[in-house]
Amino acid sequence: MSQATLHAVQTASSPAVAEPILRVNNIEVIYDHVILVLKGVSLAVPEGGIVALLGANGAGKTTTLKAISNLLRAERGEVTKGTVDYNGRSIQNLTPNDLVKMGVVQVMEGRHCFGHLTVEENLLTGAYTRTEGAAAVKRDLEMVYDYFPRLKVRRSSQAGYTSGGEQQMVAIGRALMTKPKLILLDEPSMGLAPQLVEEIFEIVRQLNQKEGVSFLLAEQNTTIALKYATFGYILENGRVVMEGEAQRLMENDDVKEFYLGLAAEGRKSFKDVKHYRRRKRWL
Amino acid sequence: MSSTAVSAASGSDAFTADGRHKIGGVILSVQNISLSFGGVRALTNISFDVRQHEILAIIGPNGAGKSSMLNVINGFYHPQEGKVIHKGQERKRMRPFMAARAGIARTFQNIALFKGMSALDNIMTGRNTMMKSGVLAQAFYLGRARKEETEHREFCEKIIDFLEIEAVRKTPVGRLPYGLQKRVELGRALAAQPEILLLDEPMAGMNLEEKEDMCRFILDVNKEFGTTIVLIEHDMGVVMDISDRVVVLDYGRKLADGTPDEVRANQDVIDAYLGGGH
Amino acid sequence: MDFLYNFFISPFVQIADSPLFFVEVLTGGLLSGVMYSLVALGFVLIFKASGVFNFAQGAMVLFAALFFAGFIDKGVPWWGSLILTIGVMVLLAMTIERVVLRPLVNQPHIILFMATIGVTYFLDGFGQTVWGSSVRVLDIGLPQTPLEIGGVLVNKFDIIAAVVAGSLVAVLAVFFQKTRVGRALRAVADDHQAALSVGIPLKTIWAIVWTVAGLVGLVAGVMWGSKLGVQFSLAMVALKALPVLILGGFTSVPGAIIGGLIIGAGEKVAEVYWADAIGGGIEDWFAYMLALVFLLFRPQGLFGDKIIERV
Amino acid sequence: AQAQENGQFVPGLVYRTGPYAPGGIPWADGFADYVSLLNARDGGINGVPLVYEECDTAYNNDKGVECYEKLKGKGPTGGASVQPLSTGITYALMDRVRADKIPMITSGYGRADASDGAVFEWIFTAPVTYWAGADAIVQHIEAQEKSLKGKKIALVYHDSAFGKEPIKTLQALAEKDGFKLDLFPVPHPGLEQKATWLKIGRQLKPDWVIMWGWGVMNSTAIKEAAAVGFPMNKFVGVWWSGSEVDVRPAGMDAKGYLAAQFHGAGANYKVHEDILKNLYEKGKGASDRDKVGDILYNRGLISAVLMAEGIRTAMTKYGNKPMTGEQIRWGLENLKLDDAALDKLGLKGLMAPLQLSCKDHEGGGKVMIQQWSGAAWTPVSDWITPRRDGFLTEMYKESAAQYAKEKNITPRTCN
Amino acid sequence: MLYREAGQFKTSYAADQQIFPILQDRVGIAVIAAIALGVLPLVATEYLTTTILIPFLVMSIAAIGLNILTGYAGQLSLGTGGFMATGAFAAYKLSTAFPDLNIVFVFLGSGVITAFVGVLFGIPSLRIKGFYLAVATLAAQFFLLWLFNKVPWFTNYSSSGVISAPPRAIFGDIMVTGSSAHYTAKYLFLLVFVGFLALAAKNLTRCHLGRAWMAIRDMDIAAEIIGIKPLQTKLSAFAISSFYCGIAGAAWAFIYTGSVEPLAFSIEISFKVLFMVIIGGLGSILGSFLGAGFMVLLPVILTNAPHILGLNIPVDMISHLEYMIFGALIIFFLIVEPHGLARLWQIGKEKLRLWPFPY
Ligand SMILES: Nc1ncnc2c1ncn2[C@@H]1O[C@H](COP(=O)(O)OP(=O)(O)OP(=O)(O)O)[C@@H](O)[C@H]1O
Ligand SMILES: Nc1ncnc2c1ncn2[C@@H]1O[C@H](COP(=O)(O)OP(=O)(O)OP(=O)(O)O)[C@@H](O)[C@H]1O
Ligand SMILES: [Mg+2]
Ligand SMILES: [Mg+2]
Repeated sequence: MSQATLHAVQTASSPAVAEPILRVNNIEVIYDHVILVLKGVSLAVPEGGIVALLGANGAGKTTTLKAISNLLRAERGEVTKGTVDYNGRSIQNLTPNDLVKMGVVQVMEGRHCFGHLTVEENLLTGAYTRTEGAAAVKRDLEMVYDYFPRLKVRRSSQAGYTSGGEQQMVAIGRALMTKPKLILLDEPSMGLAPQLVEEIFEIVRQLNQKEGVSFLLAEQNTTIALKYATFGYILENGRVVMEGEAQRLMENDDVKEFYLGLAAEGRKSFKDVKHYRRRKRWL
Repeated sequence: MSSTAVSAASGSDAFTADGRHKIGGVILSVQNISLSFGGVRALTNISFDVRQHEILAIIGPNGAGKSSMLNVINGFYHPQEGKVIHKGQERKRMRPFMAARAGIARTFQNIALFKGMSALDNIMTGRNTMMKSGVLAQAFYLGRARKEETEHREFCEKIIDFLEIEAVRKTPVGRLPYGLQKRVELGRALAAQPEILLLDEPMAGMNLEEKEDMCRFILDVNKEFGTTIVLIEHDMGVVMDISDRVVVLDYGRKLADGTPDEVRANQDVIDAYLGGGH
Repeated sequence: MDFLYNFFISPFVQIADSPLFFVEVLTGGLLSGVMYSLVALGFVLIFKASGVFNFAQGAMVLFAALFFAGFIDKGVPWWGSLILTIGVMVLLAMTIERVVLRPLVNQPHIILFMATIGVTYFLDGFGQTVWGSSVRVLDIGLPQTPLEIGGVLVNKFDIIAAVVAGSLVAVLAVFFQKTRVGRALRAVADDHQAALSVGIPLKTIWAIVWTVAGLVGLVAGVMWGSKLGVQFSLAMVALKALPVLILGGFTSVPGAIIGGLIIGAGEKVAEVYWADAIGGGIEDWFAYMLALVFLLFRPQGLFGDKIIERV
Repeated sequence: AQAQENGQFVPGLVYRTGPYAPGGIPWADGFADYVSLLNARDGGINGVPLVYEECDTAYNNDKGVECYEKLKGKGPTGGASVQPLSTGITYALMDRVRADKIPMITSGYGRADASDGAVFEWIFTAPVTYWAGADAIVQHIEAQEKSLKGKKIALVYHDSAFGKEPIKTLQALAEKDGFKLDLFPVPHPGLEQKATWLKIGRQLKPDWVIMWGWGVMNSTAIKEAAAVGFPMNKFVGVWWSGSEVDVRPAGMDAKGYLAAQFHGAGANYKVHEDILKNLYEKGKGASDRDKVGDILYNRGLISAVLMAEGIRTAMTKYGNKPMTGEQIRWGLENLKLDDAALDKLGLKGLMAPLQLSCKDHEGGGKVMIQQWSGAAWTPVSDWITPRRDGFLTEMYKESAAQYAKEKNITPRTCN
Repeated sequence: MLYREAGQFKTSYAADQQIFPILQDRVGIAVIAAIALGVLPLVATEYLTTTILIPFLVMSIAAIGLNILTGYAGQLSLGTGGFMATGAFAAYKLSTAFPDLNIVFVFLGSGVITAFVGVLFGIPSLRIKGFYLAVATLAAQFFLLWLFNKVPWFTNYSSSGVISAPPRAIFGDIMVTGSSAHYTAKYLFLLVFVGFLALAAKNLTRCHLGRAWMAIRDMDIAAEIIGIKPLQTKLSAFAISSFYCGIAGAAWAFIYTGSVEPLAFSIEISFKVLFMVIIGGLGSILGSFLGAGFMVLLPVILTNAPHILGLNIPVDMISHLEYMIFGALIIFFLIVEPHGLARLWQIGKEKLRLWPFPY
């Protein structure tokens, strides 16, 4: 990647210098008034960067993303502390609609397609906030179809009846249709065939480099996430326990062992993993 | 529990060296299944066998028809052509609950837990088919009902320990993170003590560590109870490591069928599915 | 035996020896069915656009009619009252969105359904507090006189109603299927959260739908109002619309009309020819039974979206 | 406050809301106005002020019960007489008033056989019952048609306890006078009657239609009748189907429509003068000035009169203080409203004379037929006396006896 | 930390499977029972008993019934009124046909009869779902009412179509129905009934039948795939739910109003009960009571409030306001806690557990 972005990354971790496109400051999230989930998460996404958000199940990745895109309220959750700034401006009390207009869009975990709409209609709903007129929308639609030829085949069938992976593609394509500047990707690789996973991350890279779209992606597939990301945060039940540039993280032994499965003696077969290895926690 | 496994293993010739049940004869075979929805041909003339005690993986690109295949096996989809032969007898248009009662349990790709219920209750429902006490007995929690409840509760607790979800026993599953939900779902399937266990992408959305645990569970189940396992998974690492045989589907067709190594070597499979990465 | 005769033979005998009367009953039924459709349309709109079964539709019909008639009684010319009432309905829609729907976003449908029942109560109370509970005669000069066409007696008024309903349906159907907003509406119905996530502004969307539903309610209110006089009972026409709704399908605009026709004709014919066999006053439940029978064959109603069953 | 303690408490179970409010409101106004008149003009009854409290039943049975329970305890002597203004509520209260010893006056509604005071000790049906009404209507029709032999009469009725009341009588009469009776139930609320009227107007084509309707059902029926071209002057409604609110929404269609009444229409009676003078001049009226004298208003007024005169009569025996339920019952059973008395009350011509007794809780009230001119109700018959002796009274007895058996009540002996 | 489970360890699953595993809850229940049985009968006036307590109990039964069907089995129903009517008329026929049949059995019998009717109208539920089913159940509502209205046999050929409760006694001489029955006797009789029914419901919902219902409710396809028979389960829900509604109807006719015509069980009742269930909390027995309490009390309070406050508002205005406030409150509660009063109570408890810490 270019020097410029690399520089951005380094500063991202150390605040106050050149403002990143997204800055999350020590936020705390509570569900149902009682369940405390995020206990002060801070992170930053540099302009044109790809930042990975890693962590076990229940660490709070999805919650973090929803806190940013303001989808929490719909889950009876609320941000009780901290701030979220986009381009240096607080976005906590904007509606998701405003955010999308400003170029922040989330791809929700677990698809959430509009079951009764056809695949194509699903994609078109993504263009709801667009104003450049039909032509531009049409072009992007074609773009999405290039990315996911499979969708073109199924374009006229109801999304509710498409396969898991197809739905995942629809969800991502739908987000792309909003012409975003910052995409919050929640588990993009989930349920996708290997080569498709590669493709998706290739798409991410393309958008990032060609169109300068920034990404914050919550991903379980650490290997590939770190391969494409410039910077990474690791979440453990509601706290950031580790952060750093992708390469550095990849070199970190703990990460190697617990997230990449590369123990000293190299990758070992799932068959041989000894049972229920107690996790080493950073707290 | 591995200890018991070992003791089970020792001596008897029904077991392999590492204490697994020896792979036996064909327990379920699908023959020339064709399934289509309106225009979409989800499956065309698919045949393969599932052998007792084996771990069979089904892989293939998205939309290849893997989940549909499982749906056919447990009677949720009714193929236009072909038949499913379970334990030597052909199954005519059967309803899903019959499959369940015949010992075929499964988990789902898009988690299908009972959102309003606690993890424990979800797992208990897995044993509903075995509970017999009548309405009145239940209404006044008389002997039989009480006895049943406690017995089955104990079994479910075993599973809960096994899957390490004691902590969230009483939590409504809706609130659990994705990964744990997948585990609870597995628990629900196990509770039925099935002969055949169909798993649809059990490790989707898990990080490595959790995948390792999940593999462990699957292997242990197979070892412990000799449960036959049919598994859909996109993580080649997992598939190649833990499965005895692999069936590869590609847009409704069967591409290949063999041991992991054979499949890995198969050029069509590489082109259609594995891609450069592997 | 006697029953069997009354049930299986005599109705057809009757039809046979005065076919003209049968035609009359049929047309009468079809036309009054259209009046139901007018109300059913309101339900369809909101269900289709937010998955909410808006119980308040009946109340909205009464509410709109009350205000319209009220203004006229106050001496405002009818077009003036119309404008004012439209204003009121818009206001109402926005209030409902702000006070009821927004806080309940992404809640299960039954909860929203419940909330609309709350709205119903409120509107019933509010409308009557403002305008009182006594009957208001609403005469916007629609002709009431019966006329004979080839020996068949039909009511001018009903024909007008039919035309109105027909055109409403045409417009709305296009709106939903073809326009961008229409698509967004259907998306919202499927998944509030996802709709939010792609930037569909529920706020405006809902305000729009409820306004439109309110206006449809107004039309229905005026029609029914000038038929019965504007009074509390108007709210009850909703009950007549429900079977129409399920028969046509909650999500189908044209379904509302077809459903209305089937129900209307069916219940009238039944009441006239089968009442002797099973006793009169069967209209009430017959409509529902009829709908039920159809549902057994098409659980989503004649034209409703298929209920997606997938694992 | 003074009044509160030692006044006569008067409970008012009315309905100014709900689907039947349009009919309930004028009745309630009439009742309220007469009570206020007594207070304003004569300072109550023999100096005992009346303390009136309304409770809204919305014409709904359990709400009615709740109202009754709420009001029956108030005042020094409790709600010592009650008028539920709904046949449904009447039924719901029947047991309770017996237990509570509170007379229940059901003027022109409720249960006809309750006229048999021997069994229904606590219920008063004065001045007329539905059965009497039905008989009177048939008498009128007979008068028009000379003979009823082979005539076709249709009954369109509200499919409820109220609507079913006349059926028995009409069937008996059909038997007796040899006319053919067809029944057309209309389910509540009665918005939809096309089928019914197509059948009546285009197929059956009866000589007369009698209607036992209430609420929106009435105006709808009249409209539909007109729509199938049924002649209005062959269409008679019971008194609950014969008020302004029923005919006005139907517009000119209703011109010529007939209705049976047990009291006159219009505000040109002495009592109305007083009401206007003592209340409306001072802006204390319950209703709009121009609604005074409406059919239902007058009915409410008359119901109030019956109660008031019952109390007045009771005081002649028990002295001028608030009366208890039992005392009022005595009063009612000894109530005698002859022309002189009516004249004194300024009701001359508004209602027919009547006299109650232990046996007879109906009191021989009369019925007249009125016609809607498009603007007002005008009498088209003089007072008709229902054929009680030898006919209705027998039916009352019979039916009452059965009730007594069911409830194992032993009828008292009147003498 | 007033309310805490901590420290109350369960040594056996049996112990953990008690209805109220937590001590504080058990105490609470005991206290409530004591008040209901011991205190209220002594202090409650006739007005209080007949217009609040009794209807509250009756409606609670109905609410439990509907909650089983809608809250637990997820089958939305608007036929409650019809089923209650069935119960009422069944009870009437039973008690008049067999005059010396004990009233307890009359009630149970009417429940059973209603259960059958319920099953009949439940059959479509196999195919029809959600609001479609709800509207379809209206068919039951209207048809049943019409039936009782039309067929004179049900009312023993009373000309008016109104039935009134024959006087019946328990333990030989304690009148519990009819005009001569004392209101306290009625109340206690009903209370005991409710107690048993509630207990039974609670038990059912936590045994395998209950789990089957909930499974169907939450995801019927998945439920079927893991071996739960949809039709059986749904019908059982309809049967038991109707059983409760039937008894509620009988109690309504025999103990509350004393006489009914079919119209008394009109669609309004169906909705009322539905509110109770939703306001109280779907899938919660406690909720059924809370909901019933809310729905019975609120109107009474609202109608009497002006008097209490010494305001002099005309009755029509009062009941219009009543409507408005009532509607507003429903919405308000739904917004505060969509899962109903029961859930509110639960959250309250959780807060108590954390108290004095916010979370
Ligand atoms: N709607 C909710 N109500 C209550 N608790 C919730 C809710 N959603 C999530 N949680 C809790 O918040 C915690 C974090 O959940 P979250 O989904 O953010 O984790 P995650 O990192 O996305 O896990 P996964 O990788 O499985 O998606 C979990 O422990 C979960 O129990
Ligand atoms: N009920 C249905 N109606 C219509 N089409 C269906 C239905 N079920 C599956 N399909 C289609 O059949 C094809 C196979 O679907 P299936 O879910 O089996 O794919 P899959 O192999 O599971 O893919 P993935 O790995 O993404 O889950 C897909 O194209 C899907 O759109
Ligand atoms: Mg997540
Ligand atoms: Mg799949």
